[in-house]
Amino acid sequence: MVKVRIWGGLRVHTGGEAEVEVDAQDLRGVVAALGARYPEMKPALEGGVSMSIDGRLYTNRWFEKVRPDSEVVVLPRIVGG
Amino acid sequence: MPKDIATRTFKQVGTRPLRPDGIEKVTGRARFGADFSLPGMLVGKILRSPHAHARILRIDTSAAAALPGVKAIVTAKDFPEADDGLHDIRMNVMAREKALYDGHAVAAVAAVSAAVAREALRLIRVDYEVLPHVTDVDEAMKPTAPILHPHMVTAHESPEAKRPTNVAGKYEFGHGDPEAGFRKADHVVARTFKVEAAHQGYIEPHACVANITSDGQGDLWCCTQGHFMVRAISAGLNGMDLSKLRVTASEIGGGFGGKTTVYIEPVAVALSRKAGKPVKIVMTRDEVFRATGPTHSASIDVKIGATKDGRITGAFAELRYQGGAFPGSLADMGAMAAFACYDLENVRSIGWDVVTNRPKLAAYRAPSAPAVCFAVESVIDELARKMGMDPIDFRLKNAAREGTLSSYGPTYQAIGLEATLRALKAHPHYKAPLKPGQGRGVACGFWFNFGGQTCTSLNIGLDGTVALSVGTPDIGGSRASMCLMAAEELGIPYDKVRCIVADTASLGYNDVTDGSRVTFSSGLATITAARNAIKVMCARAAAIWGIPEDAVEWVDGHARPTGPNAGNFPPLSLADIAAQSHQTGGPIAGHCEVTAEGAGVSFGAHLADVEVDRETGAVKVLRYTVAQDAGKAVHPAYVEGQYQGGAVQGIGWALNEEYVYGKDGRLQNPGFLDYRIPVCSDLPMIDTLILEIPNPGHPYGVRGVGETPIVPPMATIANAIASATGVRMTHVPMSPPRVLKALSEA
Amino acid sequence: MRYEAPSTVAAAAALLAEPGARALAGGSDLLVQMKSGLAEPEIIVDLKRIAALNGIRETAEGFTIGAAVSGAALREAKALRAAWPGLIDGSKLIGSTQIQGRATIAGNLCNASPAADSVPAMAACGAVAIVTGPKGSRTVPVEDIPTGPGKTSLQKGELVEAIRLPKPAPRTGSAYLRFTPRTEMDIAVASVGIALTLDEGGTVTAAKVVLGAVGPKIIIPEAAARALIGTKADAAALDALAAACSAAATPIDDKRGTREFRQKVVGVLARRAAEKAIERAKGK
Amino acid sequence: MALHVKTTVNGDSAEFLCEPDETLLDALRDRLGLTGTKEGCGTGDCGACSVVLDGRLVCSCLVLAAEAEGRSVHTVEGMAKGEELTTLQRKFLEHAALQCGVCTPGFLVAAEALLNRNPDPTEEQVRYWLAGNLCRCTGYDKIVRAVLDTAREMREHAHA
Repeated sequence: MVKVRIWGGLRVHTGGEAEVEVDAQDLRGVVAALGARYPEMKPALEGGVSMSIDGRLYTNRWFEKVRPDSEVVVLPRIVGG
Repeated sequence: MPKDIATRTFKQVGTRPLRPDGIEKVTGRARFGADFSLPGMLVGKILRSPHAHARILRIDTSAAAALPGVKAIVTAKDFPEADDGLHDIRMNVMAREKALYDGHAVAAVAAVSAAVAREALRLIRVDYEVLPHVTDVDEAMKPTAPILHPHMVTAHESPEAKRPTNVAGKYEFGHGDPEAGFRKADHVVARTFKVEAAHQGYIEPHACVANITSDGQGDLWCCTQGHFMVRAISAGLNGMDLSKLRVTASEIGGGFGGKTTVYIEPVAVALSRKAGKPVKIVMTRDEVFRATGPTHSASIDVKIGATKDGRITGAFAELRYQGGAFPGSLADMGAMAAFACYDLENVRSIGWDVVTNRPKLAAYRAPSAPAVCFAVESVIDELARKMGMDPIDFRLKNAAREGTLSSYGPTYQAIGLEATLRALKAHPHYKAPLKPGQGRGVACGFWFNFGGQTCTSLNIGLDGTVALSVGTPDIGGSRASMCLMAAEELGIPYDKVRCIVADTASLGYNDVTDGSRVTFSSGLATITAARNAIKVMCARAAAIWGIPEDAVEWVDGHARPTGPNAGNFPPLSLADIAAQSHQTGGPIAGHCEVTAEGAGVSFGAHLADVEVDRETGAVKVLRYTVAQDAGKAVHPAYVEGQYQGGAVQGIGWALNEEYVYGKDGRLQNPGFLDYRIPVCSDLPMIDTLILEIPNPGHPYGVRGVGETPIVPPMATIANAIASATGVRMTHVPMSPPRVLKALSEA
Repeated sequence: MRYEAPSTVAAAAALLAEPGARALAGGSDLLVQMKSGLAEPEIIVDLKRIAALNGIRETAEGFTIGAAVSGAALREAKALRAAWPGLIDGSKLIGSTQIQGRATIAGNLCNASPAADSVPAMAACGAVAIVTGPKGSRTVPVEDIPTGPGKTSLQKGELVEAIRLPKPAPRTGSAYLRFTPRTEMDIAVASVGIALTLDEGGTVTAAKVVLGAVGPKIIIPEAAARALIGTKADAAALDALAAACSAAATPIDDKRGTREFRQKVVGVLARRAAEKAIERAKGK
Repeated sequence: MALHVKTTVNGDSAEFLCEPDETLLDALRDRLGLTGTKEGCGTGDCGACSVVLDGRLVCSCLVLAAEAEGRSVHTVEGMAKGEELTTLQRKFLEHAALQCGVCTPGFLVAAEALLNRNPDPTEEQVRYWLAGNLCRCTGYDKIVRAVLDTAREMREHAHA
């Protein structure tokens, strides 16, 4: 299990929880687990999110590993100019 | 972190060679978007709504179609709806049921000349039902506001809020309890700020040439920050197969985020296919201002409390951003960036994404961060003044550092904010004397930066020179940086490498040139491609020598035998190996396809001296210094250029740049005369301090540098004005009428 | 549409009498208007091929500036610059270096923008326009040419052939100041042209104060001139001047500035312009 | 009705047909294929279309093509002689005075016109002369340095 911190806007779907625990080995697993538990969160997750693992930002990597002690944060998709 | 980054000495990276595209650009031979032509080419022009908000009842193109010389006309009907994720952009490229802003495209023609095309536009009759409009963000949020999209509800908001609204989304970040933090504070400052929308203001208007045949194949040339993105959207909107549309990026005359999307390209494709001829569309400046992406405009509340010894106890910000007629004002990014510079126990930021009757927002350099930085850094400055603390010391005391839990969620790795602030404090500028009427301001800023999908190909010629193909348009000298990194890695001279931006058929997909990503991502891919080519060359040398591949190493541009059993062979240079390549297994190339991650966040701090004319409200910038962490400056002259250019764009926004809408919802200043970007005589030299705190996510330690420089200037100038006058400006731009009004009310 | 480049003033006047004809001097307004669709002339009458309109003539009475003389050429005319520096202050602010290479003060006058930079300067210096038309020539004070935004008192077929300025009386100084948000490339938000003459003791004996961009056309407030005349332009007189200018201004709110701002700033500019004119009158 | 215009461009005689309302900029680009001169605004506000017409720096977007009859036009294409760049062009490269480069032709033509007139301009003179040329990438710093350095080198060569 890994603790996943989610941004405020999505907390409306978790009953206000800022951090939830999911069973996942990589970023794809994190997204899948969140979507399965909170179907209303799915559109936001599928619309594209960025993820941070231990302070490093990922935008497109399904297979990046997460460990039980990883700091995982789900963020809106980072954009740039 | 690769062990060698911090200690590695570079031979070429960090030098300042001339750029490979330089001579073309100083002789007028470089071909920008509008410089392409094809035989038999038609001129395309677009009819735009004069109304801010209107239902389109009927479009009658019959008279235009009958005009001799008109070869094709398209309207929204030519871009049928599909469930393909392109809904908003399809509607922005060509208005459907409603025109949503002054300048929204409603029809387009292709004709034998510009004059005929213009005449044809006049002959297209559009019946509008004019609707009430709204262009201000606070007005648009009111329950009584005209609604742009009847089906829009607020995303990420509790179910009871689900009624038609202009509020597309709510985003919230932070940790702790700001209210509890304020109770612990000795000083609390709360203010509301307004920031008007700015335009990227690239000098080159959007331009493209499409040449599409009736079977849905063809070519598109255009000025863009991302030709793969142009291909995806243009093919998507026209129902074409991706691979049948080849897009070639021309030289690009500035973008700053404004060319990360499409406006005219799908229209040119549609017209060309319909007309059976090449079609060129070039926007006028008026169209650029009315119809392409400016930034959000914003209304922001900030409240920060601190103890008298200078420790921030609580911080709160609420951001209301309008991003034009479609969701995506980037209030989410703004809310994330709001307090990213600080190590805070109690922090919350809320962002509201709002739609109004204005053109759809496009990214502009660190999109969303400058406005909120203006608000937050103004309050930080006011607090420092209140407690009599040096503004840099106050920031240092609360600065985010490695291990800080950021306000937006992740815990920071190694970051350069403290070093940047210290460098600025040690700079002679910080201690230089000021005259009466002058003031000095400081502010710091943050941007995320990212990597993204990247594909690079490096081909070694028989003569030992290198042709490098990247898929990221060069917007500010990146080809020079790519050549430097390839040369460094291969151990050959810089001028033995030529870098080009390859078309969409010649390379795998590349994300857009944005997010300060190119030197980082394409650089990483170039280094990897070079390393892959080196592997091939080592294998060839091993075969030539008849020794195992792992007994060959690459040093200073040569393959050398290494290890106890390798034998004693004279080293083979890259040119030696290349010259024999046709006999040793064929062409030598290195490729890299990667999703680059680990771009590393970026911090900068700016320092400005200004003089305020108290009788007219005019603000003159006397001196300006930028300090920013570059990770590693590959070509320092172009890093300085990014710092200087970004700072000056920020200064322009701070002082004069704004979208002015009339009561009729029409843009009042769609030209460079009244949309006032800084001119040469407005400015001093811009001093730069490049810090190099290596990014562990890049083989050379590179961090993106392009965006962060626009983040601090508005706050820096505001703080300098406060220092000069004692008056706190809360509305950007701080134009003379606003400054004079604030002075007279003080 | 036709393009004509006559070689005489008479031929130009005849062409301008035709329907839809527009005079082209520097073109820096006309071409912009054509591009935006504001002007759709049927005949463009290029005045620059008329030799008589291309020079600056100095006589004992004054200076005659041909309608086709560019701002850049005007700045290079040393005697004119020495006599009426206020005129040059105004003309050189019309646009960039590039615009200076084309734009003319006669064109600036006939374009009739309330914010035209050279017009308050010309009017303060006592300039008159030589107007030629089908019925011959007449002389008109420049302040009587524009009648409102984009409108002039010129009759069909008439053109401004030249601008004429007198020789300044001894100890005369002139200046023009405008306010713009940027240092260059802007339209005046408020502006003031001043010309004044001192006696040997430094008392102002004559003054003309002209305000730009604070009304539908230039404003010449008598009270402003009266505030200076008979004084040594001391602080009290300058304050009175500023107050008179602010009071006379009738500006609007628009994208370039607020009413309140223009009213305030026009007074500030008047004071500063007067100080500059006085320095010049004193030969500093 | 199309007009037949005979003119001189960069020292060579040139002729073209144009519409009466066609600008010199459009004629240079579309009739003569000289696309080095750029259109940034079409209203004289950005300087990207700067050319020298009979010795005067102008915006070619505000000149009718027909006005070029019998006159002499100098554009960015007329600066380098064969392989040899002018000092100004070289200094723009050495100082990294361009990023995207679309404003560069206009800046070069304008700065050359300044240096022809004033071989020793101050920084302020350079800044005001070039105020009609907009650059959005560089913040002008390196452009001003390149022009000042060109003036310095040209003066040194003149004295040598």
